[in-house]
Amino acid sequence: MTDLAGIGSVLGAWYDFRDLNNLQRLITEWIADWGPDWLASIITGVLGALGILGVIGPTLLILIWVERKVIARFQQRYGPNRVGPKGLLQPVADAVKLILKEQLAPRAADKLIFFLPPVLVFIPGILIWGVLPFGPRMSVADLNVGVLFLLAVSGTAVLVLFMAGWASNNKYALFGAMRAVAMSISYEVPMVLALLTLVVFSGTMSINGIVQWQQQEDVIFILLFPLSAIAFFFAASAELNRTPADISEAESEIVAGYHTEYSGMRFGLFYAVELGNTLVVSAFIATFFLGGWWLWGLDQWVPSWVILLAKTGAVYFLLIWTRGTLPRLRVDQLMGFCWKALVPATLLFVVVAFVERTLLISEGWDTTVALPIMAVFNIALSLGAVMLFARVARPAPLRRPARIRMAGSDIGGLNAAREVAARREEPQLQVGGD
Amino acid sequence: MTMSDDTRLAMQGTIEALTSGDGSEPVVVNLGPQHPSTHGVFRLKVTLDGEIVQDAEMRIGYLHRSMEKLAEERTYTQNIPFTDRIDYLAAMSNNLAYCLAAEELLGVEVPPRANAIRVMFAELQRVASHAMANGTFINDCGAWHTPLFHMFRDRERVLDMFEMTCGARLTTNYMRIGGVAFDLPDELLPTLEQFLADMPENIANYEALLLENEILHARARGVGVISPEMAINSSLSGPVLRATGVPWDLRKANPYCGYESYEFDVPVGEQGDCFDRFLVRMAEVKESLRILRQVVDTLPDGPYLADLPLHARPEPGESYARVESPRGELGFYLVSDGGPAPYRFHCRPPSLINLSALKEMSIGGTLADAIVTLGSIDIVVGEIDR
Amino acid sequence: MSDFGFHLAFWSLAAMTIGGASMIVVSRNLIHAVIWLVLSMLGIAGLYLTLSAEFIAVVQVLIYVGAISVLMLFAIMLTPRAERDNSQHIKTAGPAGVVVIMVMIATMWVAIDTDWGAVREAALTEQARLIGESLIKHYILPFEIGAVLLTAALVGAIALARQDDEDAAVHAASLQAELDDDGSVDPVDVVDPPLPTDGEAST
Amino acid sequence: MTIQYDATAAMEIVNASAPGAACVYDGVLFLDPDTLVESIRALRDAEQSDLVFLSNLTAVDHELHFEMVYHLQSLDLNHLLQAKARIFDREDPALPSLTGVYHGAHLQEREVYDLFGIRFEGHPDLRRMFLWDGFPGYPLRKDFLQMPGQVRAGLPGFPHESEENSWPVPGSVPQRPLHPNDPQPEGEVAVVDESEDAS
Repeated sequence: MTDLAGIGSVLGAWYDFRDLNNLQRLITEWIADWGPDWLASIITGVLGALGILGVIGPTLLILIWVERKVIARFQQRYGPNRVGPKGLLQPVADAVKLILKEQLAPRAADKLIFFLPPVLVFIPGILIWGVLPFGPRMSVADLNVGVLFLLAVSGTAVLVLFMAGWASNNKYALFGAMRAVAMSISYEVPMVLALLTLVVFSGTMSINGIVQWQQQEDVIFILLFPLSAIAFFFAASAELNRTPADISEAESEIVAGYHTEYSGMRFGLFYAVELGNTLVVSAFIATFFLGGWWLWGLDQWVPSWVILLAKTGAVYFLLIWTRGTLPRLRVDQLMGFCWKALVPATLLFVVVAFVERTLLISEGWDTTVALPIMAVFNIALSLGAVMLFARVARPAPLRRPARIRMAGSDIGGLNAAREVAARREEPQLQVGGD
Repeated sequence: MTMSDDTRLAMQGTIEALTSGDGSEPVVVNLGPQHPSTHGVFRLKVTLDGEIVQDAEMRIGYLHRSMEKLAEERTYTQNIPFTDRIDYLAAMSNNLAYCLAAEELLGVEVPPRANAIRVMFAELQRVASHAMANGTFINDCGAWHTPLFHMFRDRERVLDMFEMTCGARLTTNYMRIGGVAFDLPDELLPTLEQFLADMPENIANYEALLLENEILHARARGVGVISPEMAINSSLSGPVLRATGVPWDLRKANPYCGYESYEFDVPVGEQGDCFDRFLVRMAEVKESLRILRQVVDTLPDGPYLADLPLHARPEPGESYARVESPRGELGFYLVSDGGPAPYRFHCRPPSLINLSALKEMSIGGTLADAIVTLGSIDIVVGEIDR
Repeated sequence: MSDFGFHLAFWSLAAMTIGGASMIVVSRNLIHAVIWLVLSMLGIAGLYLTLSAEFIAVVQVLIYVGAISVLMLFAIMLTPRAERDNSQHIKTAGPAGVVVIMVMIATMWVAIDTDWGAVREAALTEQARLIGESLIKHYILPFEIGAVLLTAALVGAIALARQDDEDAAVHAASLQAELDDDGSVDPVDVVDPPLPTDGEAST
Repeated sequence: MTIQYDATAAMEIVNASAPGAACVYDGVLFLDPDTLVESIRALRDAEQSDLVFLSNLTAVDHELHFEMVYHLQSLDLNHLLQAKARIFDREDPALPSLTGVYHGAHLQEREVYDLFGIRFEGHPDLRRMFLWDGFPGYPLRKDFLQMPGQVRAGLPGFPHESEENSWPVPGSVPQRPLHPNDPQPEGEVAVVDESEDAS
C-alpha cells in the first residue's frame, strides 16, 4: 500500500482527487446508515457503472478525433479541421450522421441474430473496464481472479462477431467472421501465456495485485519479461483487428469483414466498441507491463488515474503508429506467426518465470539483487529468441534478396534477359534476403 | 412424408460437395464491380476453397464507352480528347501514342521543341502514374493509406504542372497532331526544377519506409509469380514484363520523340513476383527523373506545333504506333480511307492485355494474394473497357 | 448479502438458464440453438457467482461461452447444410422426451433429497489455489488421465476429420437414397442439371 | 529502332512449312485462314523471324470482308511484322484461334468476337467481353445500325428492363449512311452528312 503519511490528512476526504473512489465510499457508508445492504451494493454498482460509462463516452469521441488527427499527421494531411475548433466536433457530427442514416438489413439476413450483435458487442467492451484498477482502491470490482475475468470476458466478444458475420448472409461478412474467430482463438493462447508469466511470477491473479507487486518490487514487468510484453502487445492488436493484423475486416480483401452489412448507427456501435476496446487494451498493457497507476512514487503526488491514463495514452499512440505504418499480414502468415513464434516464445517465458519464482521464493534470493540480474538475463534471452526466430522461421521466398538490375544496352527478349541476369556486377538495387 | 424444397436443395448440395472430391463446397466470391481494391468497376469472380483461389474469372465492360466506334465518327483532332479518357491516369501517354499514330498516317514532321515537351510530359506522367500504382499497391497489401498519401503528394505536384500548362489535371488533351497544344508557361520550368530537386529525398523516404519492410516482403515476395517465357507468350508488357527480367522497353527498343538522345536505363527484376513489379516501378521513377533532368537542360527553342491544317485528311493507309506508357506497351492502330475521320481506330490497351495471365498468377494463392497480384499489375479500368 | 438481493439474483439467473435451455430444444435452427445455449451457460456462470464460486464462474464463461460455443459453431458450419438444422421428422422424439423427463425427475429427487450441508459463512478467497493444489496433489492421477484422454481425442478428431473420398461417396449415396425415397417434387430439376450420382439413382 | 520485318521473308518461312499458305500483296503479308495457326506458329518458332510477342490483334470491317490484323514482334531481333487474314463470310465469320500459339491472344480475340462477331474456332472461352450476352449485333461492324431485324438506332433497353421503358422510338435518332454503298435506312430519316462539311 502507498505510504501517504505526509498528506494523510486529506486521505479519504471527498475532495481528495487522487482517489475518486472516496466519493463512492462515502455515499455507500451514508446509505448503510439507514438503508438495507442490498440497496447500498446496487447503488454502488450503478454509480461505478455510470462513472465508467460517463468517462468512456466522451473519451471515445475524443479518441476518434485523436486517432484521425494522428493518422493524418503520419500521412501529411490535416485531418478533420472543419467542425468545431481544430475539428474537435467532427466525431459528434459523424455520430449525428450515423444516427440519422437509414438502418438497412439484407432481406435474407437472420433478423434476430442480425440485430443483436451491435448491442451485445458492448457488453464485454464495458465489462472489461470493471476490473481495471485506476488506483490502489479505484476499481469497480477488484476480483481475486481478475486476470481470468479479463480473458473470459474478452473471449466472449468473438461470439458476437461470429453472430454478426453469420447473420448478415454475406460472403464477405462470413469470411470476416470466420477469420475473426480463428484469429481470436489462436491469439488468445499467447495472450494467456503472457499473462500466465506475470501470474506465476507475482503469485497473484488479481490485477491490482500485479500492479502492487510491481510497486513493491520497484520494477515494471516489461523490463523483466520484454518478450511477453511484446507478444501481448501483438496478440492484443490482433484481437483488436488493427493493422497489421486486421484480416477480419481487411478492407482491400473482404470490404469490411463481419460488419459489411451494418449501416448507420449499427456500424457506429461496432466502430465505437472497437475504439473503446483499443483504449481498454492499452490500459491493460499499461497496467500489466508498465506498472499501471504506479510510477516510482509519483503516484503519491499525482492522482493515480492520471498516471494510468498517461501510460495508456503512450501505448495507444504506439497502436496508432503501427497501424499507420505497417501493411497487413496474410491470414496464414498471421496464424503461423501466432503458433510458430508467439506461442513458443511466451511458453518459454512461462518456464523462465517458474524457475525464477522458485529461486526467489524457495531459495530465498534477495530481490534487490536478483531482480536486476533476472531482468538482464531475460532481455538477453528475448533478444536471442527473436534473432533465432528471424533466422529459422523465415519463409523460403524471403531468403533470397530481391534484385533490380539495369538492362543497359541489352534490350530484347529472353536472350537479352539471360545476358542481363548473367552479369557479374552488383545489381543496382538489392533488398531483403538473409 | 415429404421434405421441404429447401431441405431437398440443401441435400443435393451436400451430395454434390461429397462427390466432388474432398467433401467441401467451393465458395464463389465476387470481388467487384464495387470493391475497395479493384481500382474501378472491375469484377473478379474467384472460386475459393477456404482461402485458396481455385479459379479466377474476370468480368469487365462496366465502363465500356465504345470509344473505338465513336472515334470513327470524329476527325483525327477531335479524337484526341477520347484518348485522355482511355487511360485517365496516364492521359499524356495516351495523347502521345494516338498523335504518333496519326502523324505517321499524315506524314507530319514534329518540331524538336515539341518532341522535348512531349518527352517531358510523358515522363512526368510516368512519375505520377507510378506514384499512384505503388501507393495503391501498398494499400492492397493492407497498409493504412500512409504510403499512398505520401506518393499522392508527388502526384499532386505533377498534376499542378499539368494544370499550369494546359489547364487540366487529369484529362489533359495536351498533345496535338504535329506537336503540343500550348508552349510551356514561364512558371513551369522553375516548378519542375523544384520538383526535381525535391524528389530524390522523397524517394529515399519511401525506400526507407518500404523496401526493407518485412511484412511487405512477406506479402509480395513469391506472390503472383510469372516466368519470362509465359509473360512474353501472354503479351504482357511494361513493368509486369520487366519484373520477370525481360529488358523490353519501347523507349529503348523503338525510340520515339527523340528518346534515343537521352541517357537512361531500363530496370529489370529477377523473379517476376509482385514485389519485383513494385521495385521496377520505384526504379523507373528514378530513371524518369533522370530523363526529365536532361530534357530541362537541353530544351530546344523553336515552334511547338507543326504547321498543319486543323482537319487534315490523310491518304488511305494504316499506321500502328506504340509508346511505353506507364502500364506497358500502348499502341494505336489507325486505318484511313482518305476521309476526315479514321476508318478504324483501335487501341492496344496494356491494362487489358496485362490481365491475360491474371488467372494463372492467382490460382493456388490465397484470396489476399489475388488482390495483391491484381494491384501489382496496375490496371486502369477505363483502358480495359474503353 | 441480504436475502432479497440473493433471491432476486438467483431467480432471475435461474429463469435465464432454464429459459435458454428450453429455447435450445424449441429452436429449429442450430445456430440459434447455440446462441440460446450461450445464454443458458451465462446463467449458470451467474449462479456460480451467487455461490461465491468466482473462479468456477469465470472459468465457466472462459471455457463454455468463449471456447466451447465457438467450437460448436465451427462444427455446425463445417457440417453440410442438409444435416445442419433440426429436422421436422424425428421418429425418436417421443421416446427421447420420455427418457429426458425421467432423468430430470431423478435428478431433482436427488437434489432435493440430499442434505448438502450448506456453508454459509466462509466465501473461499483463494479458490484458485485450493483447486490447483487439490488437482496436483490429491487428484494427480485423474488429472493426468484426463490430459492423456484429451490428447487422444485431439488425435482422433484429426484422424476423423480426414474423411476420405470413399466414405464421402458412401455418405452421398445414402443421402441420395433418402432423397429418392422422398415423394415430393425435386426442385433441383428445374434449377440445375441433374447431379452426378451412382448408377441406379434417378432424380 | 524496331524495323519492319520483310513480308517476303516471312512468306518464305510460312510457305516452307505450309506451301501456299501465305502471299504478299502490296508489301503486306496475307495468310490463308485455313492454315493460320500453323503459319503463325512457324513464324513464331523460326529462328530468323522469332516473332514471339503478339503485340496487337484486331479486325477491320472492310464492308465486303473482314480483315484480321496481327502485329507480331520479335523482342530479341527487334522487328515487327504485320500479317493479315481476310474473312469473306459476313453471315458467320470464323477464323482459327491463336490462343494455342499466343496466350496473349485470349482476351484480344474475345474483344474482336464481342465487337465484330468473328468466331475464333478453338478459343477456350469465347464469350462476349464488354457487352452483355444477348446484346443485339456487333457494334464495330460498319453495318451495325443496318443489321436487319437486329438493331434499331439506340439500344433496346438493358436486359430485364421492361418493354415500356425501352427507348427510343424508331427513326427518331438521325442516322446517316456510313458509306455510299450502304443500304439507305428506311423511313423518314434526316440524313446528316458531316463528311462533306469537314476540312
